[in-house]
Amino acid sequence: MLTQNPPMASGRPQPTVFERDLAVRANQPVNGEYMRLVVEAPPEMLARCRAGQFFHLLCPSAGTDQPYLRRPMSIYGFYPQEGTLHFLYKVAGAGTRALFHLAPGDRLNVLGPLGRGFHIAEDWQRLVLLARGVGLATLAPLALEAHRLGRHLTAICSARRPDLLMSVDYFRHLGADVITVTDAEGTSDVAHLESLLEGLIAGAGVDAFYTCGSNRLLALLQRMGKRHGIPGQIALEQQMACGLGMCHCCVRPFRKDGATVQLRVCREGPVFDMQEAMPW
Amino acid sequence: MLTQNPPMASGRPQPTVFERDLAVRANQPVNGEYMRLVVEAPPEMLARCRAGQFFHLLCPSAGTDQPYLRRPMSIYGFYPQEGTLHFLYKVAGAGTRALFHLAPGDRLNVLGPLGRGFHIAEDWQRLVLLARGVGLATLAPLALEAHRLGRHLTAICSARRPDLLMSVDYFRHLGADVITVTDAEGTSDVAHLESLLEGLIAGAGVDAFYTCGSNRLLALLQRMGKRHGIPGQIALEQQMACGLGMCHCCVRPFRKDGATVQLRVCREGPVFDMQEAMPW
Amino acid sequence: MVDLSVDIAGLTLKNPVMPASGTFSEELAEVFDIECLGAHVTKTITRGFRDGNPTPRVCEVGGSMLNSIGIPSKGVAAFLEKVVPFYRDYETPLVVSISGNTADEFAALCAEVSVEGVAAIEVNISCPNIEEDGKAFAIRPSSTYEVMRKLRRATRLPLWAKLTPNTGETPEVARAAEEGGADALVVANTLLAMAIDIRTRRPKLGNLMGGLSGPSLKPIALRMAYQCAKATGIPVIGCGGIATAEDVVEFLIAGATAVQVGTATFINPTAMLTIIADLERYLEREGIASVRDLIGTVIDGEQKAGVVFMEAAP
Amino acid sequence: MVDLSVDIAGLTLKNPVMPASGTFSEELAEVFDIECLGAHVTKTITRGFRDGNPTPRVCEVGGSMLNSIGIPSKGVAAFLEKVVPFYRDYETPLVVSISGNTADEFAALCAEVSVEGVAAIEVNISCPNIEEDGKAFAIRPSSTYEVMRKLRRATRLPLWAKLTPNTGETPEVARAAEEGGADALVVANTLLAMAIDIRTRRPKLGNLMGGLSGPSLKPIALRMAYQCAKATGIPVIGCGGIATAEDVVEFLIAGATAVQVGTATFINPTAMLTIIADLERYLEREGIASVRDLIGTVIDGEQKAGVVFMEAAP
Ligand SMILES: Cc1cc2nc3c(=O)[nH]c(=O)nc-3n(C[C@H](O)[C@H](O)[C@H](O)COP(=O)(O)OP(=O)(O)OC[C@H]3O[C@@H](n4cnc5c(N)ncnc54)[C@H](O)[C@@H]3O)c2cc1C
Ligand SMILES: Cc1cc2nc3c(=O)[nH]c(=O)nc-3n(C[C@H](O)[C@H](O)[C@H](O)COP(=O)(O)OP(=O)(O)OC[C@H]3O[C@@H](n4cnc5c(N)ncnc54)[C@H](O)[C@@H]3O)c2cc1C
Ligand SMILES: Cc1cc2nc3c(=O)[nH]c(=O)nc-3n(C[C@H](O)[C@H](O)[C@H](O)COP(=O)(O)O)c2cc1C
Ligand SMILES: Cc1cc2nc3c(=O)[nH]c(=O)nc-3n(C[C@H](O)[C@H](O)[C@H](O)COP(=O)(O)O)c2cc1C
Ligand code: FES
Ligand code: FES
Repeated sequence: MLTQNPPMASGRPQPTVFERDLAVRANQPVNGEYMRLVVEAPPEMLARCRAGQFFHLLCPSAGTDQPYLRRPMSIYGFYPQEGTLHFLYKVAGAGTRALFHLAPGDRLNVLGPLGRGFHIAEDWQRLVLLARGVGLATLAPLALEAHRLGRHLTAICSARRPDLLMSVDYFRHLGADVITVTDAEGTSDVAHLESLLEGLIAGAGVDAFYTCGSNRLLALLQRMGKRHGIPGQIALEQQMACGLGMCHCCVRPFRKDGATVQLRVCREGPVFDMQEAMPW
Repeated sequence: MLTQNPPMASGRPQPTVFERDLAVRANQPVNGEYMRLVVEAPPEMLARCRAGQFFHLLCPSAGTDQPYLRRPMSIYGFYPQEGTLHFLYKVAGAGTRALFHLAPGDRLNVLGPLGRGFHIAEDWQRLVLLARGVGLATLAPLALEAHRLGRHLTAICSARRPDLLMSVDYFRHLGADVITVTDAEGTSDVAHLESLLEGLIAGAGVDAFYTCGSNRLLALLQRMGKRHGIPGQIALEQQMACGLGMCHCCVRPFRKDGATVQLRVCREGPVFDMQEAMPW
Repeated sequence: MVDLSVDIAGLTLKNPVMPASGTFSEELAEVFDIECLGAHVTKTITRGFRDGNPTPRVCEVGGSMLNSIGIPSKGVAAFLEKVVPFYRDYETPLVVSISGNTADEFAALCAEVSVEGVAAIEVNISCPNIEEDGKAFAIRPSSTYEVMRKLRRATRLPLWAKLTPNTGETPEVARAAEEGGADALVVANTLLAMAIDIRTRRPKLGNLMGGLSGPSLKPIALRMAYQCAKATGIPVIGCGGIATAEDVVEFLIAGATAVQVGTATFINPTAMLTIIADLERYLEREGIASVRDLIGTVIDGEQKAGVVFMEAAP
Repeated sequence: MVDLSVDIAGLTLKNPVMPASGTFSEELAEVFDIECLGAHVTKTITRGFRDGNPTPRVCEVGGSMLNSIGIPSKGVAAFLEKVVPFYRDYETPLVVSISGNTADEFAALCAEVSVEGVAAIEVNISCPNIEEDGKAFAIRPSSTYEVMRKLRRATRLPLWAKLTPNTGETPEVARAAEEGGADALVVANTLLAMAIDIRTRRPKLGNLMGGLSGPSLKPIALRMAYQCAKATGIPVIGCGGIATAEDVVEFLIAGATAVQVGTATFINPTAMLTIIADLERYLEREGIASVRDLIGTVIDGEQKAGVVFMEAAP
C-alpha cells in the first residue's frame, strides 16, 4: 500500500515526515512552460517517498515576491541511489516565481513526503494514465512504480501544442505505450479521447485509470469507468496551509456511501477514488 | 545661509527634495567599525547639498533583515564634479546591516537633501569642531565648507583607540589643525578637553563651536560657550519616519525664550543652536 | 482617456487618491507638485496647544509601523493663520482634520474651521472621549451618534467621520455616524498595538502603546471598508496599508469611493504620484472607462454581511 | 540548567510553549515528538457535526494569512472516542478547546468534555453568540460574563477563556471573564479581515471574510496580553504571530505566563521545537534562572493603562 505510515500501534507515532533544508542541484527549463527542480535529499526521506505524494515547499523571497505559506508540489521523481528528489513546476505566482530563481547550491526548505499516493492493486495489470500539463508531473512517478511492479502502462499525454508535450520520452523509457494528443492537432477533445479509450478497452483491456484534476477528464473517466466497471484514481489540488492535516483548509467534497463528505486533499489525498470525486 | 529652500514667495513651493534610485559606486570599510558608501548622484541633487544635512535611505532587504522605515544618514561628502555623494555609517541594526551588503552597481533609493545644515556666520573666522565616532561623518563636510569659505578650523577628533580615529587625514588635507584624543591614551575625558579648549581660546581664539550628539560634550561646550560668549551648533539625532517634517515623530525639546519647545530634528534640525539644546 | 474623478458627497475629486491625516503636510510640496492629489488632508488639530506624546514616537514592527505621535497641535488660531492660506494656492480641495476631548469642544472647533478655503471637515472620532471612560467616540455606536449630531449642527461643510478599527461593532458605528449626519466615512484610523525592546525591557514607544499602520493593517481596513459600504448609503474612503494602485483597486472593488495613503508616503514620498499614474494605466489596460465603474463591484454572492460575520468569527 | 516551567492556575507546564487551537493535531506527531511541548491544545470542537466554511478557506496577505475554516467538527462523541485517547499516551497536559452557539449549548459541551485525560478546557468565546446579534461572546463584557458563569458551573477543570481582538474593550472583557470564573486568558484569537482578488473581483476566501493570523497580528496581540495582565489577576497566555524565542520573551515581559504558537507552525512545522530550544539558550546566555523571572517585567514607568490608552488612541 502506497500510503503514509499510520500511527504506530504502540501509542505515540514516530516521526515519518521531514522538514529539511536541501541543496538545489539543478533548476532548468523543460520546455517553454515548465521547470524541473532537482534537490539533494537524505536517504530516510527518499525511502518514504511514494508516487502521488507531495512535498510542501518553503519558497524563498525574491524581490517583491514574498511568499508566506508553503507551496505544495507533487513528487516528479525520487531517486534513492542518486540521492535526489525532482519537482516539475509551472511558474504561476509569487511562490513559483521565487522557485524559478533558485540556483545550484542554494538551499530550499521542504516538508514531506506528504499525503497518500497512488494505489496499484495486485490484480491491476493494464494501467492507463491520462494527463495534461502539470498533471504529468504528478503522474510521472506512477510510471516508475508501474515499471517496478511489472505492470503495463499506457500514458495518454495531452497538451496545447506538440512542442509543449512533456515526459513522453520518460514514459517510453519506462516501457510505457505513449499516445499524444494536442489541441493544435484537434486530438485532445473528449470525443476523440473517448473513442481512443474505448479502443484500448476493446483491445488488450484496461484494469485501472489514473488522472489529475481536470473536470472534463474526470467526467469522461467516471462515465467510462462506470460503463465498463473499471476503477480509477484521481490526484486533486486545493489551497493548503499546513499540508499535514491539521488546519482543514484543503478540503474537497466527495461522495461516500450516498453522502457528501469533506476530505482533506493533503491527508486523505491528494489521490482519491475516481468515482468518489465530485466535479467542481 | 545653509538652509533648505523656503517655499517660494509666489505661492506653491517648487520641488527641492529628490527621491531617486542611485547607483552604488563603492561600499568599503574605513576601519574596523565604519563603512563608507559612495553613490552616484545627479547634479540637481548635489547642487542642493549642504554640510550638516542628511539623506533618508531606503535600505534594501537582506535575508531576515527587512527594514521598513527609511534610515537617516548625514552627508559625509558631496562632490558635484565627480557626481558622487558619500555616507559614513556604522553597522547598528537591520537597516545598516542591509546597507553593508550593497555592492557597486546595486541601486539605493535615497531621499534628500533634508534638514537644515550648519551655519557659519560671516564673522566666525576661527572654528572648532569636537566630535567622536559617527559624529565625525556629520561634521566632516563642515571642514569642506570652512575650507571653501577660507575660515580656520581646528578639529578635535575623539575615539576609543587611536586605530579607530577617523577623518584625520581628511581634515588635515582641508587645512584644518587636527588634535586627536582617545580613551586608551586617557586624553578624551572632559577635564582634558576643557583645558585643551581653554588653551585654544586663550591662544588664537575661538569664534564658534560645532559638535554632535553627546550629552557629555554638549554640557562641556554649553558651559564653555557661556563662560566665553562663544556661539555654537550641535547636530542631533532622533528616530524618524517621514524625514520631511510631516509626522512629528522626531521632536526633541529645546529652550527658547525661557520656554521648552519641541522641534523636529528632520526639519528645524538636525543642526541646532548649542545653547538651546537640552541634555537628554 | 480614462476618467479618474470621483464624487464624495457633492465634492468632486479629480482622482480618488489623497493623503491620510498626519502623514501629509505642506512639506511634501518640496518633493512633488501636490496639485496632482485628489484632496489635501491636514494633520488633525485640536482647539488649543498640545505637545504630543513622549519620544520615541515611532517604531517598526515586521514590515509595518507603530506610532504614538499624540496629536501635537499649535491650536486653531495658528492653523487658520498659517496652514489654510498655504493651500489656497491650490485648486485641490482642502480637507481639515479635527479632534476634541469632548463633544462640545469638538463641535466648537468644527465651527471655527468652517472657513473659506476649506472644502470638507474630517472629524477624527477615533480620539478619546474624556467625558466617558476615555474610549474613542467611534468605539461605540452611541457615542458616535452623539458627537456626530453636535458636529453636524456646527457646520454646513461636508463632514467625513474617521472611524477606528478598535471596535467590534464597525457596521453599527458606521450606521450611527450616518444617522448622526456624516456625509462620508474614512475607514480607518490606526489599530492599538504595542512592541517591547526585549533587551531594555522598555516599550518601543515612549507612550507604551501606539497605533499600527502600514501593510499589516490592510486586510483589516479593507474588511471595514466593505462593512461600511454595505451598512450605509454614504461614500466610504478606504485607508490602511494602501501602497500600490492594486491596493486602491481592491478597496474600490470592496466598496470604497476613494482612498487615503498614509504610511506608504513615509517609505516612498512619491507613492501617491506613482499610484495615480499606475491607476490610470490599470484602467486603460483593463478597458475601464471610469474609476467609478470599479466601486463596490465585489462579487460577494449576495451573502448577508451579518451571517458572514458570524461564520467568519473563529 | 535553566527552569522553563510555568504554572497556569495550578497546572504545571514543563515549558511555556504550546500550540494554538486549530493549528495543531495528532498529525504533528509525525514531524517531531510532541511530548516536548508545554501542552497539547486541540482544535475547537462543537457538540454536533459541522461542515465548516466553503473553500478557499485560506489565503495569504502580505506576510501573514487569513483563514475562514469555520470550525468543522465531528461532534463531541467522535472527539471523546478518538482524539482524547490519542493524547493519553503523552505526559503533556491536554487542553481541549470548545465552542457553542448559545451559552447553554456551550456549557453542556463543557461538562461533556470534562473527562479523564483532559487537564484544562479552553473556551473559545471568540465565536458568535447566536442568541444575541451574532457577535462573538468576547466582544462585550456582559456576554463574556454570562457565558463564563455558565461554563464555570459546568466543570471543575481549569477554564481558559480565549478572547477576540475584535473589540474595543479588551480590559473590560478580560475582567468580565475573570469575574465569570476564568482561570486563565488566552489572548488572542484572529482578527476579522478580508482580501479581494482584483482580477476575478471575488473575495479570496469562500466565506468572504476571515481571521488574520501570523506576524501582522503580533503587535496587537502583545498589546492585548499586556492589557489583560494589567487588568486581571489570572495568568495570561499570549497568542498571535509568535514565531521565535524572542517573540516569546517579548510576550512574557509584557505579562504573559505562557504562549501559543499558531500560524508559525504552518510555515515551519518544527517552529515550536526550535522556539523551546532557543528560549532555553536565551535564558542561559542572559543568566536568567527561570523563565518565570521574565513574566511582567516590562518597564512601563507606572503609567496607568487607562491614561495611556487614551493618549495612544490617535
Ligand atoms: C498536491 C498538489 C500537488 C501539486 N503539484 C504541482 C506540481 O507538481 N507542479 C506544479 O507546477 N504545480 C503543482 N501544484 C500546484 C502548485 O501548488 C501551485 O501552482 C502553486 O502553489 C502556486 O503558487 P504561486 O505562489 O506560484 O501562485 P499564487 O497564485 O501566487 O499562489 C497563491 C496561493 O494559492 C495557492 N495555489 C495557487 N494555485 C494552486 C493550486 N493549483 N493548488 C493548490 N494551491 C494553489 C498557493 O499555494 C498560494 O498559497 C500542486 C498542488 C497540489 C495541491
Ligand atoms: C540626522 C541623522 C544623521 C545620522 N547620520 C548618521 C551617519 O552619518 N552615520 C551613521 O552611522 N549613523 C547616522 N545616524 C544614525 C542612523 O540613522 C542609525 O544608526 C540607523 O538608523 C540605525 O538603523 P539600523 O536599522 O541599523 O538600526 P536599528 O537599531 O535596527 O534601527 C531601528 C530603528 O531605530 C532607528 N534608529 C536607530 N538608531 C538611531 C539613531 N541613532 N538615530 C535615529 N534613528 C535611529 C532606525 O532608523 C530604525 O527606524 C544618523 C541619524 C540621524 C537622525
Ligand atoms: C505618524 C502618523 C500620524 C498620524 N496622525 C493622524 C492624525 O493626526 N489624525 C488621524 O486621523 N489619523 C492619523 N494617523 C492615521 C492615518 O491617517 C491612517 O489612518 C493610518 O495610518 C492608516 O493608514 P496607512 O496604513 O496608510 O498609514 C496617523 C498615522 C501615522 C502613521
Ligand atoms: C487555520 C487556523 C485555524 C484556527 N482554528 C481555531 C480554532 O478552531 N479555535 C480557536 O480558538 N482558534 C483558532 N485559530 C486561531 C489560533 O488559535 C490563534 O489564536 C491565531 O491564529 C493567532 O495566532 P498565530 O498568529 O500564532 O496563528 C485558528 C487559526 C488558524 C490560522
Ligand atoms: S493543508 Fe492543512 S489540513 Fe490540509
Ligand atoms: S521624521 Fe517626520 S517630522 Fe521628522
